[in-house]
Amino acid sequence: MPTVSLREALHQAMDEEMARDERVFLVGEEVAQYNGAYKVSQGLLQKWGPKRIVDTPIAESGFAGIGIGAAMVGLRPIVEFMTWNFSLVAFDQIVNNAAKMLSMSGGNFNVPIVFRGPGGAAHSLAATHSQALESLYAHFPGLKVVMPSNPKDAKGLLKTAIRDDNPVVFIESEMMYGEKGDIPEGEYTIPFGVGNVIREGSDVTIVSWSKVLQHVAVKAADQLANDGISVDLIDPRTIRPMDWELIFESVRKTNRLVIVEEGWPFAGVGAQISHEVSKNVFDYLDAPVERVTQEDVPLPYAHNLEVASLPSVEKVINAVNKVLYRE
Amino acid sequence: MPTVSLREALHQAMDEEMARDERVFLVGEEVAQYNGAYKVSQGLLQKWGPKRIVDTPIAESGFAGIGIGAAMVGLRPIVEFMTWNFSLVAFDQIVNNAAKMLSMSGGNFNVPIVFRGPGGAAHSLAATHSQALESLYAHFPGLKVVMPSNPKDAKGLLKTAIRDDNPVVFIESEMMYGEKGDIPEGEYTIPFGVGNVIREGSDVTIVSWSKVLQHVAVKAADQLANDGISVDLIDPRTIRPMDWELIFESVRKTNRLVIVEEGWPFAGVGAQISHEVSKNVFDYLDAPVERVTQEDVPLPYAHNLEVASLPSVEKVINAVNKVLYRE
Amino acid sequence: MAQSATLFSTSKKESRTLGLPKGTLLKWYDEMLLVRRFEEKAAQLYGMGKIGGFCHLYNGQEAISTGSIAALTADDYVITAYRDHGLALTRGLDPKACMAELLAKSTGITKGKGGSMHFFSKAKNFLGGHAIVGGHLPLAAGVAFAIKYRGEKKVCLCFMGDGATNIGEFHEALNLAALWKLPVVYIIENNKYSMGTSVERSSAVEDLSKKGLAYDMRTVVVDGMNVFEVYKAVSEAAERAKSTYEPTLLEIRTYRYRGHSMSDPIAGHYRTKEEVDSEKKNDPLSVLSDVLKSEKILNEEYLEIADKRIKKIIDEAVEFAEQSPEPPPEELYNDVYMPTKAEKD
Amino acid sequence: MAQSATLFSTSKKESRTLGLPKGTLLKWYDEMLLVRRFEEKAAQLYGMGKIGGFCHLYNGQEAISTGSIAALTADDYVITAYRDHGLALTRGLDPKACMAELLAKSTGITKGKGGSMHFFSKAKNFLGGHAIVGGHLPLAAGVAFAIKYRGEKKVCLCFMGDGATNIGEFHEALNLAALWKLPVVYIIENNKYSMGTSVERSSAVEDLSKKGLAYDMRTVVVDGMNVFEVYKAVSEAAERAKSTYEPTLLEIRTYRYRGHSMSDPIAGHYRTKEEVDSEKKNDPLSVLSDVLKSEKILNEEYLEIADKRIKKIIDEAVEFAEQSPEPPPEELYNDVYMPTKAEKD
Ligand SMILES: Cc1ncc(C[n+]2csc(CCOP(=O)(O)OP(=O)(O)O)c2C)c(N)n1
Ligand SMILES: Cc1ncc(C[n+]2csc(CCOP(=O)(O)OP(=O)(O)O)c2C)c(N)n1
Ligand SMILES: [Mg+2]
Ligand SMILES: [Mg+2]
Repeated sequence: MPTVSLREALHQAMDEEMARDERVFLVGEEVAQYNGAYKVSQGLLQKWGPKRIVDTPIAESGFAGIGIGAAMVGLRPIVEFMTWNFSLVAFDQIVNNAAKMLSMSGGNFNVPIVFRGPGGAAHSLAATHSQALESLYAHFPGLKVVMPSNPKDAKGLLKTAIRDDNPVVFIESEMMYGEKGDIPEGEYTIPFGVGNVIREGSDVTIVSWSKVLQHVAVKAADQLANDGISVDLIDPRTIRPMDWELIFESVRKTNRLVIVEEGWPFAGVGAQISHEVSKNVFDYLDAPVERVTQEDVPLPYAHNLEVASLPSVEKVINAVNKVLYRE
Repeated sequence: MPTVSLREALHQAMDEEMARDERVFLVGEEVAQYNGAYKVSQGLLQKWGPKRIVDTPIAESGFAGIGIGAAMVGLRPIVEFMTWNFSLVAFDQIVNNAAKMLSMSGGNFNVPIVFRGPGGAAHSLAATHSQALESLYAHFPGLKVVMPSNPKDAKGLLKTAIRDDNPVVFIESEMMYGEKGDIPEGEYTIPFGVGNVIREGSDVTIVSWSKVLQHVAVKAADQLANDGISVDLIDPRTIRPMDWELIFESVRKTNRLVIVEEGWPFAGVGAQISHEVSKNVFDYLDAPVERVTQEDVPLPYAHNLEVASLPSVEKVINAVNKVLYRE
Repeated sequence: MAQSATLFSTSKKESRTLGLPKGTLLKWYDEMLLVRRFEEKAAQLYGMGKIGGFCHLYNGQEAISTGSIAALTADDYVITAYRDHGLALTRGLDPKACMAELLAKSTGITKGKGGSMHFFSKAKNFLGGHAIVGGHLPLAAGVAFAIKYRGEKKVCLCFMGDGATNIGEFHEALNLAALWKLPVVYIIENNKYSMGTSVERSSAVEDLSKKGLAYDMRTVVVDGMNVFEVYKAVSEAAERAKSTYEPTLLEIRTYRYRGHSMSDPIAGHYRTKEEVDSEKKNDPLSVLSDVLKSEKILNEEYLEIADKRIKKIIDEAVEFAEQSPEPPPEELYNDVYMPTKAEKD
Repeated sequence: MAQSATLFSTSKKESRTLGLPKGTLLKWYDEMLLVRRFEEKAAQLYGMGKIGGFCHLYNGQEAISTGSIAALTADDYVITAYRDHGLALTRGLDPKACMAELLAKSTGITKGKGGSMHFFSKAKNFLGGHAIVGGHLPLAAGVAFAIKYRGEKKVCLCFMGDGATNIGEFHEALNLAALWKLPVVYIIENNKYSMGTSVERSSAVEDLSKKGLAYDMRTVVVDGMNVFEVYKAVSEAAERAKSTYEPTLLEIRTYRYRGHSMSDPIAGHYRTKEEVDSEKKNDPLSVLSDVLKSEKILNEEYLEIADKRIKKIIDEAVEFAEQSPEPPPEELYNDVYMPTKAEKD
């Protein structure tokens, strides 16, 4: 099995799909001549040319809308947001034009498009440039939301996203682009709505995704293991559709749930998971569901405050202790 | 006690605050010469003149941003969105510039501004024009979210919003503008974060707000009363800050909770309420929390489908029967 | 700085009817009359409570739909805002399906999903019907992007109101269309008002054609009450888009006879009855019929027959709509996601 | 169509130094040098890992901050994008507090909350430091709206990059400013690139001043390497705003010496080293010092002394920053909401 970085995995997915389907193209700021702000599209301009690797001015509504229009008439655009923070100026295009087109047109026009780029906090980028926005997009029927946590999933899920006939919000992590992992030889895809068990365990279920899964939840699970606590660690991989059965199954086994997410607490994805679990496996829960989220504040620049605001191993262990009623 | 419509109550609040504080002005599409798309600002241009009642072109980002800039240097703008659906093209201004300014500027600049207008579905306006967006805005720290359900609260809360030194998202309901209610004589305000018990009861708690509270939850509570089931019906009035203690107190008494909201289910406000209740009064819950929301689809034009998609008395009664384990 | 159309004056024998065949000219009249009557009927049914939601009528602007669509082939694309009945009918969407849509029936053009503001037809390359002002402008550039991507000889016509020229997406879409040379024609249907706000109260430049200067985009001002002028200008712009992939901005000056939507009175708030009446003196149907009369292409008798013929089409459309069933409850859950291979494996 | 500044050539004795007092001219040089050295130090500290996040340096654009701020009074307002160090320092924000901000200390200009991209000072009417491209353009119109609302004689200067002229908010803000006659001066700092994208690859008009035509807004093209030219143009525009409440658009042509941000190499991807070197021949500090030398206002010796004086300020700023404590943990929860009377009763 080849070992590649998350960046390379995403690059391979786009490159392979562009080879497979000439309707696929990439458009966004600095994706072509600059080889991508974070180098995910490195070399694609050279290989596929300016027709299919397209640099744009700073006009997110404009180029997101261009992608949607092109998708309505049969192309398969990949729209890169330099970061998802900048999708907020194109919000209407995504949640109205992309999400509702199939429904409003009574099935006349579907929008096979992928919006992708890094989400969440990097290092000291401050409030407007550090947002984890998955709960906003997952709120809208018509959109699918994908958040891979490793190179293998990233490649398989991005290929699936590009082939999907619906708009897909694909959220990566700048801080994981360089992180390596094994991927299968050759062609593969990973279906949406199928979660992954990262660690098998019996004492407590932890649900987490993307960066905080790898940087926080996995580390916490390992520390807890040394402490004799076995964690059933679940990566849903796609937020919408969500693999509810996998989560319910785990909670039926462990009777305890901690959700770890990077976003803000109020009406976050974790709130939905907490509700669904309480509702569907109520009788199995031996303790209230605990959530570890970003503090309910705009993220400051100062590193020490940033660290204090984001989910941490310590916060996760405290939450686990809570649901286990340990001191 | 005078009886006025919701429209008149909102009008009085703006008119009184404009008389009280000359820094207050109203800006938006058709608010002046046209007297408001829904006539909430009827007569204000005549009374206050074009300096303080300002018509704008169709440029939501532009005039929302103008409000924010004016607020930074000491004015107190009321920005009317013809409907909240159109705020989506100004989303970045609201969730970044308004919500984060105080924090990003290290306390240098606060943004005393009110964004207001009708939210949710009216009659057959179809997918892009029928959205209940409170969960999106409530997700962002730095914003306050207010959703009155009657003329008295609307007037008192809007006056509080205008006096608040922070950005306030004030969501009204087009379908309630004509609905009448008693309001106190003369000057009064209603603080944020203080909910209201609409019906006292002991069997089940229902939390709901704005239009669906009056059009659905109240009716359901009355029908259930005839059926011998007493509902403790709570109107939080403000979504952020939320009067958690009032809700917890009620659930400690009834041990059962149904949340009725107009928005979509995934990561909605109800998910947050469900989570907080499960977490904070877990041992008091005798049944899983039930939510009644809009169906998880873009709202269609056809009236019969629209009705089928939105919360209904029947859906609420079914949910109550569920938490009471009745057939 | 706005140049005027020249294609015909130069390349074709110039005549008041542009040397077009009689059949075409009569068809134009019928089309415009169909739109006029369809809207009148819609207003009536709305008044009877049979149509819900917002309903924005096209009366007064019929020369634009007919003159523009006449310049296209079936392969070209059309996209517009919520005031879409006229363009949809003229593009060939079935009046029955359109009327059924207004009545929210399952036989409607979008099965009752979109309503008046969201007419769509894949078969006719009619890409909507869009209700967020300016939101469809980038989509049009995207359609043109796809045309160029495939190397096709097609054009996308994108219609918008005067008010839409003040929103950010106008700027982003036109800059991108000009920068990338995309085969799109942006058509401003300048009917003098965005809802109750006149152009001079909403745009820093009252001459909207000046907005083309910020993109070095060829811009033409057109008399929207004269179907021949519209046809000439759109034909040239479409031809140019197909042969050079260059976009054009057309400011077509017209007038809205009805209120902004059904809830808005025809006059009072922001314009006088006198203004409306004087504008109506320049009615696009009369302008056309007068030319055709003086050219002996039609006569009073023809007009009466046409009226009957169109009335029959409308009556049949209403009957079809009235008798169609409303969408079945399960329809609510269709068309939210398109089932895809990707999900099935 | 871009007119050139005339206020001074007409109303004042024209001289290469505009008849400005020696003290002012020397202060200008010191200001520009302070910015240059501050940025060089910031680059160094960034390289040492003492500064985090994004850091966009102002090297090469110093004539714009000095020439513009010199045209203002303390009551006027300044707002800009994330490339804000130069304007902040020139506006009088304490170098110590600015350096401490970069080092994320509690003594920073925003207590470590905003960092490099978000300098703010209420005392100096410095309204940021904004990191979403174009997002602050409407804010500037709002500040100008407030000035006019109160009938004050003030102006708001709003700085943006060339890339920001392609986003929708540019269109909305300039249309509103021109339509409502707001006392704002929109200043494009055209440094030829938005990140790695040249103006000709991002704007349909390479002459950015053409964008003013869409708003009938007075527009002037200015040499951004010559502080006198900048001062003249901004003074005229500010004067005009204060006396007539009319907005102006200035396209000030300049050049960015460093990469877009610290992670972007100075040359390679999108511009050659040769290009950068030849642009540097026209360095704004040299342009100023050469004039002052030939006018015998300063000499080599002065330059050496000034260098030392500025170096000392920078060193003290760094020392202050290094020795300041990081923000206390509880600071995380401050400044999220402003406690208000409304909530307390
Ligand atoms: C972004 C947005 N803001 C506001 C509205 C409400 N609205 C619908 S139509 C309209 C006026 C549009 O006028 P114009 O563009 O001239 O088109 P016309 O109605 O004259 O055809 C407004 C303000 C909207 N639909 N979208
Ligand atoms: C809406 C938005 N899109 C993208 C970005 C990422 N970004 C930051 S700066 C920049 C380039 C801006 O160039 P320009 O406006 O010319 O200013 P300069 O950096 O040259 O001073 C980009 C694309 C952003 N901050 N905001
Ligand atoms: Mg109009
Ligand atoms: Mg630049």
